Amino acid sequence: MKVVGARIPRYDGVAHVTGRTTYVDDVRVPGMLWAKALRSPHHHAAITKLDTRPAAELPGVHAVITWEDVPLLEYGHLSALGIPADEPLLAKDDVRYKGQPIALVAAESEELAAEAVERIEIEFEERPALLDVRQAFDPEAPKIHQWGNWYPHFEGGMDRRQIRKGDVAKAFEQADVIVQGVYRPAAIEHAPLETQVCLVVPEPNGRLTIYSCTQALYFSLGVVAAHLQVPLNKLKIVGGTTGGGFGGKVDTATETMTSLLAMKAGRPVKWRWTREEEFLCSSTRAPWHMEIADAVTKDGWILGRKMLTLHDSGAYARFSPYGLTKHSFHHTGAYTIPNLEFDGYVVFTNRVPTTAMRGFGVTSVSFAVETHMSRIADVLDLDPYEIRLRNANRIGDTSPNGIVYTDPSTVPTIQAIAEATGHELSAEFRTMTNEPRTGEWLPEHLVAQLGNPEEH
Amino acid sequence: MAKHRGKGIAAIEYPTGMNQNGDPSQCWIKVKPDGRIDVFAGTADIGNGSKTIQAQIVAETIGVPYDWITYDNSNTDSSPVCTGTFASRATFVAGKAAEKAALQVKAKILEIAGKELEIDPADLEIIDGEVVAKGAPQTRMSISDVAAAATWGHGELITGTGAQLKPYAAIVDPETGRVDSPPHSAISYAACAAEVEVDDETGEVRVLRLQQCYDVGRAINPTQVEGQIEGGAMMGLGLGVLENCYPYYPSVEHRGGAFGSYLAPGMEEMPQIDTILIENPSQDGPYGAKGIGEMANNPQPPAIAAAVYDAIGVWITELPITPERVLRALEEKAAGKHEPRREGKKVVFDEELSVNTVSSGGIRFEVPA
Amino acid sequence: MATASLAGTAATEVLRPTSEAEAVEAFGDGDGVLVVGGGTIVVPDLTYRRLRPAKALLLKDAGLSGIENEGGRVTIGAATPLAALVDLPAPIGPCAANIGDREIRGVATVGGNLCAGEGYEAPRGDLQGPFLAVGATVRSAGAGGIEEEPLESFLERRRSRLALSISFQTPAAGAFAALDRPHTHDYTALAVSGARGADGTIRLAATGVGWWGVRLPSAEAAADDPEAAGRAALEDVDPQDDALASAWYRRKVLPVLVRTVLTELEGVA
Amino acid sequence: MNIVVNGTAHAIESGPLTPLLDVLREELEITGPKAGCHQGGCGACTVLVDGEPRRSCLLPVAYADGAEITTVEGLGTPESLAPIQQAFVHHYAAQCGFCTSGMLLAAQAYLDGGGTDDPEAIQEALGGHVCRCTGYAKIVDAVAAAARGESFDLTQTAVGKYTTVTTGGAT
Repeated sequence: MKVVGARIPRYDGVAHVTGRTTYVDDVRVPGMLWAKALRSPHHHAAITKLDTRPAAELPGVHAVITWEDVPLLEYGHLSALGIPADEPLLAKDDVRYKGQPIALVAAESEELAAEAVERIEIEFEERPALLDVRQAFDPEAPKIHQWGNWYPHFEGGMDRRQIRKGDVAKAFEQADVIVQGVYRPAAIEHAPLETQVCLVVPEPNGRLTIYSCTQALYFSLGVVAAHLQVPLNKLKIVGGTTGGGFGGKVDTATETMTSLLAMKAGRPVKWRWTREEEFLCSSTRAPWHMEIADAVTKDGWILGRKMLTLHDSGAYARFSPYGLTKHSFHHTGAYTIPNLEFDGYVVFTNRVPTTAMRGFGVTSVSFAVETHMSRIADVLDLDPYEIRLRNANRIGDTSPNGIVYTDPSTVPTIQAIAEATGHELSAEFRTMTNEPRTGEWLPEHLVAQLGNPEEH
Repeated sequence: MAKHRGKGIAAIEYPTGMNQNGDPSQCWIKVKPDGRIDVFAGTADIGNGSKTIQAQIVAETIGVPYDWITYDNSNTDSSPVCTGTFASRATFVAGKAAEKAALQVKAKILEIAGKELEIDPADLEIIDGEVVAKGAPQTRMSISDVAAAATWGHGELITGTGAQLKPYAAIVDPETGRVDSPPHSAISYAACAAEVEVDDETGEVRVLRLQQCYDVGRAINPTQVEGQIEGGAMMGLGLGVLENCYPYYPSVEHRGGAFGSYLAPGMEEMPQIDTILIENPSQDGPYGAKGIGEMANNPQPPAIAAAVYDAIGVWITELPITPERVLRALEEKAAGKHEPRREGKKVVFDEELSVNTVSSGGIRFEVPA
Repeated sequence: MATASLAGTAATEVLRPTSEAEAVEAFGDGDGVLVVGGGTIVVPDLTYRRLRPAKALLLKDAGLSGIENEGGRVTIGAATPLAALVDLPAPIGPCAANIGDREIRGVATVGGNLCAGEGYEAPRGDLQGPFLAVGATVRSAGAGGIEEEPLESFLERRRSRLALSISFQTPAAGAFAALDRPHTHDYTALAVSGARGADGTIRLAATGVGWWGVRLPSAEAAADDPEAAGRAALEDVDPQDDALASAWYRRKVLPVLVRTVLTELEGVA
Repeated sequence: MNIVVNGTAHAIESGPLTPLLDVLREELEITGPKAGCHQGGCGACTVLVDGEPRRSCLLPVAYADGAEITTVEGLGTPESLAPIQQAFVHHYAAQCGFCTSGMLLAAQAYLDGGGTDDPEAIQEALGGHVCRCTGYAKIVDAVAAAARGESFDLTQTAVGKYTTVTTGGAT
């Protein structure tokens, strides 16, 4: 093999370093209009009045859209998986986060569009906001979502993602020590250097050409087609070159609304978010609340785990149910724990909806599980490398949801780091492998969880 | 009044492709009359380098030089379905589709060449852009000639398509979370050691060094893998000690609306980053590759948290580990309030953060004694 | 012609004086006039429509740039870029070097920094601290004509004045301490400047603990004992929360920086 | 107002307060400089103004009146890359590429000023530029290599300075 494994330069490297790569904002078409959005100034409020006429009447304004202009107002990020939708493309009766789009204007210049937005007459009746996921379940918590304060549509009508494996009660009974902790990673802005942007050109044949920074051309194609209620051949998404994404550009944040403006104006329209909009109005990585209790033996075997996760979804569901499920499947980290009881909730709050970001669903649980592991090692006065190696995933072990591991590398990666850092491992940990468990590596509590890797 | 150093370790795993599958990627390839190869796929390159990776896979699979490949992912008219560039799937899933399409192209080239050379295609192979008879290397035909023969002689288009899909793994048991088929077809692993320096008066944490090992399955392009890992390391450093959309979470006050008030890592925070790649091949990925793009920012925060504990003896489990959180934790420690509660065999940390403290009558986290 | 600028500047009258006298006249009483020094603070505010001035006064060609040193008395023109200050003695040089990056320092001006927008979400005027510490005076124009006054009083009314120059006597010793966070990206959360005059008097000032730079008179009074001075400094400030740091944290760290500065001053003969 | 961009003179119609970035991108349709923030915070718009690196989003075009501007398009062409552009290709210093043109011009100014391969000096010179993809390591390597006057193989990328590859399976 010569090409695979070779250090070939980027396919688009020369274009990047000469400024020739064409990003969406670099596309030039004649007659283009600029879009600007009216966004909610409140975290939670009813919309009591909305009059866009003063904006529409401004000379140079060619289109104004509100929720009334959207053929299918609610289409969820996970609708393709049969999961119901909860978020209107443009706010209708109420706003549930500061920055939520309510109306858009397309005008001859960006300045004029901004001026037109300022002319829209709107009134609100503020409502109490819910911000702390831990208080969402309290009887006196404000009700902020049509489905209740947490997502109720998991399989079987469940209001939470559950994992049950083995016998947790027995594990905690047998434990020498139970270590309990709480872990709370923060909301993170994707902050790609290219902000959200799209340009929609109505074509003479009735199609729309959508220049998009999406990370997912076909996913966005489906989302726009659904909102517009048109077949896929009415739309052409042009993209494939994105100025950074990190998960935030799977949201299809601009394409549909800009398409509606272009259709209404009959002219090309560009909507480019400012950096401030990107920071304050675009979706973020979710903040998570995780509580872990581990049943541990004094020599460092983890017999069982109980875990509660509250996933701060922000105002709407978006991808959060997917993210929480992924989170639950990986809540044992790189280790094999045979007895599990996991409960996770997607909780709504009055902040910008959270979405996928690099490591979606797992970055959070990796932080929780690994910090917890270090704590357990400290509480038991054990070597932090060796307690990890002891519990490491091995070939033939099973995941929280019963999948058999076929190529786990917890063992060699930790051994490599031990060697690199000069951390001395005792002989048994230095020489162990990821091969199926036998002998001292197969204590009684791990026998029942074993699966057959050949059947995977 | 001092700076303290500490070390920490973390080990992680991460799935490749969408968690429950059901996420197709497709590729189609056509060969020009001179043998040069056009690849069409719908995979957005968000900087991850998927254009390069898929072009490499196609060149390797067919057996032609890399610079014979043009790659077009520019629009949904010419490119077939790709669910998208997320879930670390651009190499693992979309790259596999490219490999499959390339295998079809290779078979078609050998079929046409077989007709021209009057040799069973099974007895032909492709080496460096030439079709060569196995065991009789003097019998050969360039792919350019094969493509010309297909176009002008046989009236055929050399083309290939490939689609990669693992069917959606439905959760059949909402009680236990069990699925009806394996939801992730490869898992990648990594370990990370962090070294930090903590100023116990200002609370500032500096990450001095990150040593990381990733099982990448197969490094299709080692430089691009390093690029993902180094970039991920800085993003992980941001998660660990800098970045926060809501500095007063759960409050929404004082959000930063500029790079001046949202602390994305800068060049001056860059620690020494050492990267070790292990190639433990996956069963399903192209050439054994796994996906490591996303996980690259996962191991640093817990390694940093453990290193901070090693340095100053306090556990900070709310991210990021800001100077303020360091000072507050040190103050609690000095007041004897940082120790976990011990009750029987229970060792309970962070009670002030728990739902058991903060919720009133809503939700509880019950742990058997 | 296409324009991507959000700024509503088409209606703004742009004034481009070519001398100090022209600048003073153009500024008048300052009513409705936006002064553009280097533009690093006000241009984004124009772009984001937070400023929509009737008039904009561009200082670049007004001849207000330059540094003069006459027997230790240093005078800096208001339109002097920060890059020209980085080699000045502490606390001014190190503070200037800590602002933005090379590109920002190349255009941002002393006057713009002294007149920076107030408050915790805005970029602070980092140089206010060191200039307070060296007892600088500001020469400015506006209603009532050209006046020279101590920086303290100028800061109170800086939004209605056109800064022309700032002067100070080079201190016998100076020191500057700021939080060691990634400064090229974030605004300064907290910094302390100190200077010892020829007569041995110590002056201290801070930025990041109030709406603009403040003197720390209580700390100065206790300057003989750096620890005590650090604690005393808390009496002089009223910090608030912002995106970078809380009031709690600022109060916690201010004494550390005051002590650091005083200790450094002690060490400088 | 008049400016010279990459050797070509242009009469400017935009208002004097219009940021140079918007003049370049929208009036002159020179799109190499990127609008990453319009706040001066990211460096994606950096160009050379009379040889000095400047955030073009912060500079009213009136302040560039009469100046010679160099954008990434003026550094080198695909057929004839400047050494710093070659260094970025060889060292894989660009991923998504959106920060790259600003980064390149800051690097060019650093090199023009006699910058060395000292990593700390490079970090100081380029430290105001945000890159969210690379983690900066390969950017620093590229600038250092260019400062050393190395020549660059554009058919393959450099081996990472601190990388070990263990091939052939883990167990």
